[in-house]
Amino acid sequence: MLESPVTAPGRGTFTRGIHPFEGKELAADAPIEVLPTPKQLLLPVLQHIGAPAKPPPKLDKDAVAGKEIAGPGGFVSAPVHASVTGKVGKIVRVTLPNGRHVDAVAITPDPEQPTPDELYAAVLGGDWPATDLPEHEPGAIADAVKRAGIVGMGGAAFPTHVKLASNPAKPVDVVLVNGCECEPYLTADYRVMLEAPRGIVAGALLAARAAGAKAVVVAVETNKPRAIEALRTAARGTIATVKELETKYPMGGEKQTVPAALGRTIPTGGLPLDVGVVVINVGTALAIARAVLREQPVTHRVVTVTGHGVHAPKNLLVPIGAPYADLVAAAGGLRKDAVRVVSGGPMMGFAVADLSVPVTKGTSGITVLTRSDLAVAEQTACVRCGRCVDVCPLGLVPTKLALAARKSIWDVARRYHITACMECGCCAYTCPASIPLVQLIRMGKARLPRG
Amino acid sequence: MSAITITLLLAAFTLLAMAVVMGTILGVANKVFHVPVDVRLERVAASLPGANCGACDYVGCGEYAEAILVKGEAITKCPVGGPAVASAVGEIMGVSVEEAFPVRPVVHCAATTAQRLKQTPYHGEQTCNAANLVGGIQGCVYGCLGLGDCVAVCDYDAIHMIDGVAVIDYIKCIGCGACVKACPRNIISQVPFKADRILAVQCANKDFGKEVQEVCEVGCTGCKSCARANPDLISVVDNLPVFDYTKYDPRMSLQVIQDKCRRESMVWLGKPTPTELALAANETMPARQEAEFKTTVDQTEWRG
Amino acid sequence: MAQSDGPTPLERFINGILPENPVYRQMLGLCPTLAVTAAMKPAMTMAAAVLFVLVCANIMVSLIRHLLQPHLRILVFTLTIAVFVTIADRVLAAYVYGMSKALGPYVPLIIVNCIIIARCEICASKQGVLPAIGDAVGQSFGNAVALASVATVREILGKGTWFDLPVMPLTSGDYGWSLMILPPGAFLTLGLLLGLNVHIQTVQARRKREAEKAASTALATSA
Amino acid sequence: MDYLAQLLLIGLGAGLIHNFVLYYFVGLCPFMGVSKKIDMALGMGLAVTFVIAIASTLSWGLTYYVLRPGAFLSSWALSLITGQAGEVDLTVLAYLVYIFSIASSVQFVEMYLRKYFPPLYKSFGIYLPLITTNCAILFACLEIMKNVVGVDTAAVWGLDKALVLSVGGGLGFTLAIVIMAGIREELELADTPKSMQGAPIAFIVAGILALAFMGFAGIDTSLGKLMLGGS
Amino acid sequence: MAEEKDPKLEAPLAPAAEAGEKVRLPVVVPTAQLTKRPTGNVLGQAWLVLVLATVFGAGLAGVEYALGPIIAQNRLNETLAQVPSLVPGATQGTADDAVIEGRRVFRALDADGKLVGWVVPGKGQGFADKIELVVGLDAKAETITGLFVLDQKETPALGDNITRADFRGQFVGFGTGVPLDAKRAPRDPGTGTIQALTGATISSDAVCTIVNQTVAAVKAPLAAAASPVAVN
Amino acid sequence: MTDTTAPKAEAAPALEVAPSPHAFDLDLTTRGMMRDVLLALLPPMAMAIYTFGWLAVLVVTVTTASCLAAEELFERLRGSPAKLGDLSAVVTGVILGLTLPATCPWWVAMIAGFVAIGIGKTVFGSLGQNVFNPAMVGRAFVMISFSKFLGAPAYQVADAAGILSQATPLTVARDANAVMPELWPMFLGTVNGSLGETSALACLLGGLYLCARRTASWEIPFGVITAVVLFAGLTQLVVTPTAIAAVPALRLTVFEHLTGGALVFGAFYIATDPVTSPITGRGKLYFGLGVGAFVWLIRTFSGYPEGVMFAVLLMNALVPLINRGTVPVPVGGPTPALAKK
Repeated sequence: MLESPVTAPGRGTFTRGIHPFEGKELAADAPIEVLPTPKQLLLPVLQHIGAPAKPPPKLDKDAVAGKEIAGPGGFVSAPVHASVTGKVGKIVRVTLPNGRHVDAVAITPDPEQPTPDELYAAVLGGDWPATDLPEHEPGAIADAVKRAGIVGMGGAAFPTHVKLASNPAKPVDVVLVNGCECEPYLTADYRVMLEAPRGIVAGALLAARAAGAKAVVVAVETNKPRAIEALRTAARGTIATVKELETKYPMGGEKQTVPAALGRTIPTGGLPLDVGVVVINVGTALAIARAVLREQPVTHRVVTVTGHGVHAPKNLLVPIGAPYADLVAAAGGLRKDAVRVVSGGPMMGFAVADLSVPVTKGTSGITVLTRSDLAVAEQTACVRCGRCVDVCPLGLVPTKLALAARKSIWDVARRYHITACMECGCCAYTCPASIPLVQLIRMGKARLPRG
Repeated sequence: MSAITITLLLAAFTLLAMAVVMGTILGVANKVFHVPVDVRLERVAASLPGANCGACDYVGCGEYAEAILVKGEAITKCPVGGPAVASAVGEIMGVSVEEAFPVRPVVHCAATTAQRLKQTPYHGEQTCNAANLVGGIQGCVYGCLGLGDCVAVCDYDAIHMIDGVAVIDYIKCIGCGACVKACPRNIISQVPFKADRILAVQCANKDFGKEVQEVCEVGCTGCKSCARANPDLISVVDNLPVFDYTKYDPRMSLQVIQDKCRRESMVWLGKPTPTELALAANETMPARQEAEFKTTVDQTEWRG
Repeated sequence: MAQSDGPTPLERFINGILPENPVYRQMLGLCPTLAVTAAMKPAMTMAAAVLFVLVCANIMVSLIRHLLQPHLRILVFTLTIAVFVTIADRVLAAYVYGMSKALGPYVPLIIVNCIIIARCEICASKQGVLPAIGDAVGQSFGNAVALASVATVREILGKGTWFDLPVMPLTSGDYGWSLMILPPGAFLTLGLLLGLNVHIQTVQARRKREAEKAASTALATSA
Repeated sequence: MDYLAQLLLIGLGAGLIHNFVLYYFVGLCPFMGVSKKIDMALGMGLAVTFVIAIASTLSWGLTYYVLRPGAFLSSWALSLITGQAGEVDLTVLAYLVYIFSIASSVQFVEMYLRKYFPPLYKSFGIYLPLITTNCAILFACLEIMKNVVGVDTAAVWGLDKALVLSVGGGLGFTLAIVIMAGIREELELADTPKSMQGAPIAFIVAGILALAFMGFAGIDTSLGKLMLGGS
Repeated sequence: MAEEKDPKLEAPLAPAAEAGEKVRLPVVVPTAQLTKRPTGNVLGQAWLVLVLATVFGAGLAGVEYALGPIIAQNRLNETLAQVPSLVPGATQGTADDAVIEGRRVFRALDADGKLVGWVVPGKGQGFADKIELVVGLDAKAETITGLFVLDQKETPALGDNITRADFRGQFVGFGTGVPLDAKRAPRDPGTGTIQALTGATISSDAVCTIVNQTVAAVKAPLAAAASPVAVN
Repeated sequence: MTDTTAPKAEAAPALEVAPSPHAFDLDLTTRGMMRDVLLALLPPMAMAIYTFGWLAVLVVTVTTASCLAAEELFERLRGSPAKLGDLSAVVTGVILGLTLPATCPWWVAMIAGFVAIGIGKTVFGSLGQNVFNPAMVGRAFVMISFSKFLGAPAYQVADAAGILSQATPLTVARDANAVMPELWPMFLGTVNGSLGETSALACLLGGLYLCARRTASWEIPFGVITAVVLFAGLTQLVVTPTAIAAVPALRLTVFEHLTGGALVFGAFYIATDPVTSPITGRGKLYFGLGVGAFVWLIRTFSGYPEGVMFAVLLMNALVPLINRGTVPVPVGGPTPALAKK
């Protein structure tokens, strides 16, 4: 069923944006290692956008790795599976890095666990049949994705089956696999692209079939030549093509990747679906392949533990629910001058105060920053220099939005399109006056009166 | 006739003629261009306090007056004016007021900075609304952040940060509800004050007792002893006692509820007690504040 | 009827000077405050004209207040004021021609000076003749104080003189700050004086509060 | 050509160079009071321009035909009474007549709008009562009077010049108030010191604006020379 | 002390003190109470305005009757007071509206009542605002004998120097045949050059322009009017 | 408000929390931008010293010192700590000094500095809040107050045949009979005028550095110069001798406009002040065009020989309206709620 590959007509870049310090060399060459099984895991019932998963009224006393412990709480929702075999404890409340305060199921792992090699082979290794995939019904693929609890692994954690569900009103013709890991420091996606490229391609092809797309484009930034090479090799003989994009932040944002790779502009307030595109992260693609071909749910993911604040930056294969403290310990522990632990990358990640928080499906990395990474001048007044306008990838005026939000002047905030902001952080990165622009805009969006 | 007589005559006649012409035109126009207006609108608007605080969910008192007349909006929605205004408006509108109590805000957190545990230094915009978007500033995700957004919005100097927690000065408070809207953690709520002093819950943490103890020295653990003392009035929902203020009656034996509480979550709020008054004896009380722009001049519509 | 609960003549008088100063507190009558304050002489002439018009208009309105029809009220006020303004204008032109020329159109513009209409509306149309006179005189004095403050700053900085008498050699002749005599100087002076006024008010209020607080804590500790 | 140039100079003078607000300080109350939002300021400015045009037409007519010495109507009335030709000077009534016609026309416009254009009335009508006591209007009438009464016959203004002056002045007022509103909207976002907020800072802005407008001084002289010839 | 305390506290607490009282009111059926179309005689309601208008009109006419002549005289005096300084030899002046149709000029007379010159008012646009001045001419309107600025609002300390005697003095002696021109050059009656005030070229120029326009408009009629008088 | 701190139980490094992003461009600071401006002001400063000698040093020193003193004083009065370290007062002071003539008395320069900071900046709430360019407010204040000392006559101090005794090119242009100076000296800067403006070359050098560093937006100087070239060029095409006789400034050629006054200095250093110019590129272009148009209009027709100061102040006043008219549309079109309206 080979069809001629659709060329990706995008010009490979987008206007504005920034070139922050990359920091990828810290962990880029560290092969994925398997995290030793933690003493206790906490599985939050809400690891995605949408309704929380619902644990049954009476929890099973024993958890088996890969078995569902909480079912989906609605259409836009995803089930949660036990990531290890062990004893189920009480339901507790945890505060996730993004500030959400949710129920979590505690699991104490049994002493006997699969060896690291077995785990690696089950999740990442082995062969992935990218070129001769078994014929699956589109509906069956989406169903498998749903049952496996797959959500966007890039960080947003939107339930993937919702994207793949065919919608006659908005037909999909391209599946875009997002390999632009544009966040500084993070290398988890990069390692996955190097170590399981065929799995990614297979997952993408399955996703394309589920969504009814005719083409698959894998978009990777030019700073990852080895990943491009690996994916090109894996995609040979399939409808998938690899598109190189300029290295620039925030290339990984949907609103930048889609125009850069395909030349289609996503309308403000819209989704890639509005222009016939489904965007999935490379990790998500691999998870789809795993769910459909190996019928395994999301139990593990690759997390980069990096930054100048840890002794040995690493890429780790981690069971969902493992506490951050274990990951940091596996990376050699915090250094003396570490001051900020960030869940995710430094541009859009959330600072974490308490290392007992668990890894969720959306955790792409833990970046530990030192004082010298953060040395910023004292906040001064805005001098309207306009640098934020020069870098905003969406063409907004961040300073107006932020000041209007600070003073609660909502008509100005609306006039300058506050809701269009995607909080990529370019403006605050650039601001010479060190104004927390993103925080103010986020606050403004939260407080903006409706109507 | 002398020149002066003629000039006088002419001048008088000119003005008279002008007055007649203009008066006729305006008088006729007044009839022809007449637009019927509900006379009650002005009276309703006049009996509202004119603070334009927005507590009634309308932009200003004028809008609310219009809503009462046109949409039949409830007449009891003005917390500033309380029952007096409601009855005045009711009289104009010819409807009765069933029952109205003044509502005042209650802060559902009593933990001072020192009593809140697991705090982390925070860099960023120093307002509650902004800080609330950043996790981990303090262990309790329900409690007061202490950065004073409610203080900033209060036009009546009636709320203050005392030891890092918002405390309402019920003598100055007029119940406009601005603080209720400002609090990003929704720990301030409007409560009907059926007596000068009422009993209220001063905790908002819905977690289990042990988790509360981990993050707060004073927060409610959801032990339910208060609910056992008066099951009719108090129900425990999500590990937190909730008063049903419709059933609240100042004559109930309420002190026992407070005595039962093992933490410090049941508090009497409202008018100061004689002891408290003695402490503040010399402080002059400001007269009830009116909105600044409501000067005598403004009633005239005349500027220039 | 309204006399009993309305403010007394003396209260009206005192109110007008500072607590309800027409310019600084009520922001009324700003046009002349800016236009005629390049020097003290025209400013004081203007203040006198306002005093005359306001007193006469207040008396007149107070006398006929029972005859007023609500919808024609304003018209009557305006007519009354216009008559007295005309008289003031003519008197000035007849006896102080130079000043009359210097004030130019700003004498007739007293008609639309809102201080006067506001006082007719607020006080004279509701109260008897005596309070009305007290009010008129008080408000006029307040107005005069305001005019004098602006004119003093502008004349001293602009010409180095006060009432045309040399008082400040540093700013006389070529060294005068001509801008202060020109329109921008009027705006800037009034803006700064208004700001200063607000500043003084807030400082006073803060001092008062602090003093009370100190007193009450002292009491509390002693008790 | 010369005629048009004269009108242009009158309009330009009233609008920009001798701006009503920034040069003559008239119309300050609405300038300060209704300049917090651009939309409102624009509404106010246009309302003033409209009323000023009506009022100046009326007042010009009354001055020209009734009040000034030798005016057509007053002379005619005089001849009716005394039976012989002569002239009578009624200019003493001018202020009374002007304010009367301004107040009446404003009220008429208000009633008319309320009846036939309710939406317009809602957005526009609230300014009308404020306009009655807007000194800009009376000022325009007085300026016109200055050019009708007591000047050499050749220099007496017709309705055309009167209208150009008043509309030019009205538009100049609109320009000033809209600029002011823009700046004040911008200042909403700024951390102006507490004691300077509101009227004080508005006056400072007006002062600097007046300073900037001084740059136009002399343009009318030069243009006059260019278009009307030197001497 | 205690007595003072209570009222202070009572007032602000009033709303709270009402707490606990239930407010009950009789139920009345609400009816729309619309304003009625006004009726009655339009002018009848405005009787006060009519009366006032009449009284005020007559009153003002009275005021004008009393003060008008004084004001008119003030206006005249403004110019007449300058006549002796503007025209050499003149001791008094009289207004003359007849010489030029629609334009007032002043005759400058010596002690014997003999015409020795003319004083002509002029007006025009200056740098900041209108400039009003009077020009003194000799009897045949051939030479400028004086200049006085009645009213101006030029820039203080710069343009307003046009009122200074040394600037005005420059004009004396210029013939009316050559148009005047303000330049940054020394005064020269031959070419009509007036030395402009430093830094106030426009104001200086405006004065020249006004003088030129005034003189041009009156020269011929005045010369004509002067000749028969001179013969007499 | 200070950060809330609590003792940490573990000996591990004390962590802190903050909103994203957690990465910053460490090279960009407000202070750095001000330093850039000061660097760019070096060429005109050097040229001023070359042309006017110690007089230039005196004037600029006085304005800078008085701006700093005023900043310190007024900030104290406001009760906020003075931030002299951000260098903004120095920038204002140096620019202000360079816009005054060499013959400016020291006390006039001092008053200008105080007015610039006091009325131009502090009353609006200090750095970043002012609507009008502070240096231009200060200059306009003294320019009109003390025109005797600063206007055209001030330039003509009778020194020994130096540049100071010449009239400034634009003043010369006002006299139909006077001969305009040569272009080359005007370009190099060996003519009379305000300190910094005389040398178009030096201003161009510094200005291009500013634009290259992106501390100044190129749109503004581009707009200013385009508008002046356009208006002056068109005038050149249609102007007649009679017109020049009536309005002598009409004879100014494009190059005389560009080199004869403060145009280049104003275009690169004054109009580009970010605080008082529009925020978007399109807005900046309109702003520049407006400044240019006003400069031409005022130079040609008004009573003042030079128009840069008034033009900048006038356009400053229009900035909010320009901003309002140039709200950028986000990539992907306006937000749906707004698009419906």
